[in-house]
Amino acid sequence: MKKIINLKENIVNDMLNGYVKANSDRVKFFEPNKRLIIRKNPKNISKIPLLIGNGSGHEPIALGWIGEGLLDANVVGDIFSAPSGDLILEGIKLFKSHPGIVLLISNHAGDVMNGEMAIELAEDENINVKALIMYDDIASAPKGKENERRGGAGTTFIYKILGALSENGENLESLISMGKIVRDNTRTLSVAISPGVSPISGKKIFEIAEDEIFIGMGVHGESGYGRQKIDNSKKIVSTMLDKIFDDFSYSNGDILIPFVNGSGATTLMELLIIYNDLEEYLTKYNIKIYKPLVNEYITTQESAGFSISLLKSTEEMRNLWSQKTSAPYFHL
Amino acid sequence: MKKIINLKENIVNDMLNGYVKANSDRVKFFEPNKRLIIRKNPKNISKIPLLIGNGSGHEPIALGWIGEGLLDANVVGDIFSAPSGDLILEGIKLFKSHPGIVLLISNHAGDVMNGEMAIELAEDENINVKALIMYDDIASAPKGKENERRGGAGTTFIYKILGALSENGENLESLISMGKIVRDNTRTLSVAISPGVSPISGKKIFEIAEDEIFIGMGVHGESGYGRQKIDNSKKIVSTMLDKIFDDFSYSNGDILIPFVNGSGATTLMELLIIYNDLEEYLTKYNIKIYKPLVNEYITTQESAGFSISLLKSTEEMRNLWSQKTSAPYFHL
Amino acid sequence: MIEFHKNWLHRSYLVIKDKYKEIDSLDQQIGDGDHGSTILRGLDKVVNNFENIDINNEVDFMSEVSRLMRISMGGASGILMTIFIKESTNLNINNIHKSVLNIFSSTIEKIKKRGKVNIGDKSILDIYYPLHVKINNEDDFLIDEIFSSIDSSLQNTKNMEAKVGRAKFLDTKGVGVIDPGAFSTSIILKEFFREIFNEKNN
Amino acid sequence: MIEFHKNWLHRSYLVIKDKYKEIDSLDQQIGDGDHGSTILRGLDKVVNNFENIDINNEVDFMSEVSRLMRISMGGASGILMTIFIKESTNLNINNIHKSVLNIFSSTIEKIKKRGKVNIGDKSILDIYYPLHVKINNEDDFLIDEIFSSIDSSLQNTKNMEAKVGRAKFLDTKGVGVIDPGAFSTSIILKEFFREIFNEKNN
Ligand SMILES: Nc1ncnc2c1ncn2[C@@H]1O[C@H](COP(=O)(O)OP(=O)(O)O)[C@@H](O)[C@H]1O
Ligand SMILES: Nc1ncnc2c1ncn2[C@@H]1O[C@H](COP(=O)(O)OP(=O)(O)O)[C@@H](O)[C@H]1O
Ligand SMILES: [Mg+2]
Ligand SMILES: [Mg+2]
Ligand SMILES: [Mg+2]
Ligand SMILES: [Mg+2]
Repeated sequence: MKKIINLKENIVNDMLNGYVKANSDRVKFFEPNKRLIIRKNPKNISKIPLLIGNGSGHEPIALGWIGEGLLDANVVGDIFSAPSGDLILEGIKLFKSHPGIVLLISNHAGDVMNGEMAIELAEDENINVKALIMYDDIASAPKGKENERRGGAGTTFIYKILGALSENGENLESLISMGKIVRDNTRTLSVAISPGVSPISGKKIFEIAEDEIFIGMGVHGESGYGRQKIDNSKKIVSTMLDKIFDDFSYSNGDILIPFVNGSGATTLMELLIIYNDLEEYLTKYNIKIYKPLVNEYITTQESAGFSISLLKSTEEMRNLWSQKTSAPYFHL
Repeated sequence: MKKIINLKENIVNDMLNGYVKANSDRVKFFEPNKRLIIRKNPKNISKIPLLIGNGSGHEPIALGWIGEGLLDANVVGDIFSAPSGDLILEGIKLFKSHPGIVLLISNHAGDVMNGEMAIELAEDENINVKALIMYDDIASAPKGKENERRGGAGTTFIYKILGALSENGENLESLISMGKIVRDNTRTLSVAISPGVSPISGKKIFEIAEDEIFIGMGVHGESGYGRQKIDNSKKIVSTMLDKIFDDFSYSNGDILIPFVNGSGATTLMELLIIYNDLEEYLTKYNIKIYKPLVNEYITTQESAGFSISLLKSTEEMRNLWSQKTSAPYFHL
Repeated sequence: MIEFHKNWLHRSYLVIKDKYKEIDSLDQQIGDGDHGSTILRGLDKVVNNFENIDINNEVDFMSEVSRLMRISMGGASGILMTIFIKESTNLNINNIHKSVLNIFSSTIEKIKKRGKVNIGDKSILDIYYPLHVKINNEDDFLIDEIFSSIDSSLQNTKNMEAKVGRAKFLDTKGVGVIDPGAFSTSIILKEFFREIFNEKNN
Repeated sequence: MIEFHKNWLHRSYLVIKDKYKEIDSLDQQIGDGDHGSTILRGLDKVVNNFENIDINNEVDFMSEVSRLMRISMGGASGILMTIFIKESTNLNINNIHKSVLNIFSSTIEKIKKRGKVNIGDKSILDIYYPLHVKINNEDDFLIDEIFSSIDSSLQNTKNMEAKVGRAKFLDTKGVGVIDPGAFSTSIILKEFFREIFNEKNN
């Protein structure tokens, strides 16, 4: 396996140490728990903190998003596996003097089980924490069963918008309700091109032929719409957008925030070409665009592939989207 | 070739269109020249603009660095090839009413030839432009022949520091002289792990065995110190730093700015592990660290590999380094 | 009874240590290739730290043991596989049959709820459930019968289509491969019963 | 004389179009695999745009032609290979021998200076220079001799070690492979002389 690491058992710890050292002006460990990373300058006690637990191996999400105007804490699990509810509980307890807490949960089985466990334990301790389950990946469940869909790159809109809103002093109920509105207006579809290597098994994360791509594959190789021959960017983008447009009805004059996320090895050159085709498609439908995001944010090691996420936005969402954040790895 | 593009001949144009669309709040084409990208809000006429011409295929550099406090213009060449001096001249002429102009040139044959040609033509038109040749890669020429070295990732320090300094209103001579000081205090060494694919030839950019890495390889596959068996991060980092420490003498209490650059497919997880080992090494020598940069900035398509750059900094450099910029793809 | 649990987990640890690569390779075929390492990491964390767990009460001791295992394992398997570990403190050596039935029924109930999983979904439940049925149907139990029930349940997972876990996302739904979680569960349960028989015979 | 240049470049374009893949494949062995496409792109840009270049003065016309070629080619080869194109306007059909010598000597001088390159460095210079020497040594020139001189110079680049261009960074220094820039230059020069002989014979 061609990865530059030290002991396999220490991958996550070594990475977190590097992250906290490299960004020591903005983040720190909640000592002695080296799997719980928090803001260096904590949020005002009157405001609602936002936290999430997630498996690692998908950097920069979510540790890179800790900062003013974004996340308050990240509980980091091992490679591709959710941190245990016990650890998430530690994160929650850290904020128990705040008037409320939002626990974000991306809709993947392990994350949900552990998140729910943490919430139950916190409720036993009378902590006012609410979970928001995030989902957006249209390939993972059909229209009508939105709440069975996986959390994909479009969850980014929730993180960022709630992060800004909570920084602005909004209360727990408003945050959860805004989170649900953002979720309901987000759609994501992804494409896998070639597999990265699991740092644990040393094997390819999925298999895909030299002349094929896989539309709708999840970040851990979960299946979606299926394989097809590779094609040019314009065709792939329009196939994907056709599917998204089948799933959600957009109208003339809607203002969308597009997010083109690279999954690891796909070059920025390609992501920009894809973005060019995406904007052309949207423009054809008279759809307006607000501050798109084009880069690698939710990766699966060195997998090649990308996803397109669209948020149908309100003015409030747009303002929150572009509100400043100090997170080390989130940049509009 | 598994890249998501449209016509091969249009790769660069499509990418630039995507880039300018995605960042239309901050950058634009200098119409009708679609290879010359400039700031949307141009620099004050009293200040010294900074520009560079470079081959594409290495994104986000340099187009991603156009913005307040960084570059004023980027002349974009085809994949891996410098733009012609004629185009660079167009970029220079754009700023002829300013009291002076800095043309940054990374020390690679094509860039130097075309940059020098542009400078000669501009001088013929009595434009006050000065070139600053940038080099830092210790593997490409021995100590004593520093000016024969290639421009590597450490040139980033020059871009950023001069970008901030010129925004602060400094004159041409001071910019050039600061640029030289930064250059003289920068050292870079890189490692290639596995090759990306040229979008032109569809072939691997270089060859390297499954159990080997290549220390000192240049961004286009240029040879350096040579191949060796792959090892763990700690050992590779210390081998690299030993070589850098042989080349430059650092002292107790020096404050360095480290930059760990990923060349495309190397994960942020790995870059952070590498950074952790790097900081440990420096700390052993009682060296202090200021705001490191850890991410992918100078890539060669989906090549795996990374470089370590160190700038021995003064207080002024540190302030300039952390001064804010609006560039879409530069983020401390 | 703390000794009972220590012995049981220690034996389980030794067997898993011997077989974790085999389990990883099952998970490589239908998951992300880490289940053997994950369960080994969980057991290692507790077994080699027993002396540092300064708790004398059996229930609290095992609650801490399962917490530590859960934390070091993480994921779905961490939370689901430690349910039995914690429930096991309900073992009453004077009323083995009844207490084991209780342990199994509450374990199964909790796994179903937390894991949103059913019988036949190709998971650890497909070891617990048939064994529970078997024990329920008999007045006493013989170790050989328990073991052969576990073995056949494990083999049965091979042809199930996964409806939970990563295998559910495969085109094949994991058919043809033994469920890795079921494999490690089978080991832990065998060692559990072995320890019960040891206790009885002492 | 604009017609002379148009004919010459058009013929060169046709030959390169026929051979650019062969040239790319040389560059794939010792460079980044694009030289054939690059020179084709440059020639295509001008040859298929002659009608749009609204300049009647020969020198200005060719200066624009070389500017367009340089822009569309970019890199080291764009700047170096258009030097001859521009110098070629010094051709005097009434004094071919002397004017060709002048064109070659100033081309060579400019390439050396801009390219920081010497004879034997495995580059386009290794076509221009031997040909210049040959022409200089003779009073008149025969097309067959010119062509065979070019061909043998091209073959000679095969065993040179590259000291410029990407091949210089290879472990092999490109030894064993014909220099791609020299190959395309050989084509352009042959067509240049072919056109001269055509002119003379008209
Ligand atoms: N929802 C579930 N219910 C019951 N068992 C499950 C569930 N999800 C996963 N498992 C069990 O977990 C095993 C995989 O464990 P492991 O590889 O450690 O976790 P991960 O899938 O996170 O890598 C599966 O073989 C299965 O037995
Ligand atoms: N410094 C130089 N002097 C003379 N010729 C050069 C020099 N550098 C490159 N060349 C020529 O350019 C050719 C390669 O051209 P091309 O592939 O178009 O450029 P690039 O190397 O930028 O891809 C080489 O084969 C060589 O003949
Ligand atoms: Mg796992
Ligand atoms: Mg090239
Ligand atoms: Mg697994
Ligand atoms: Mg080339």
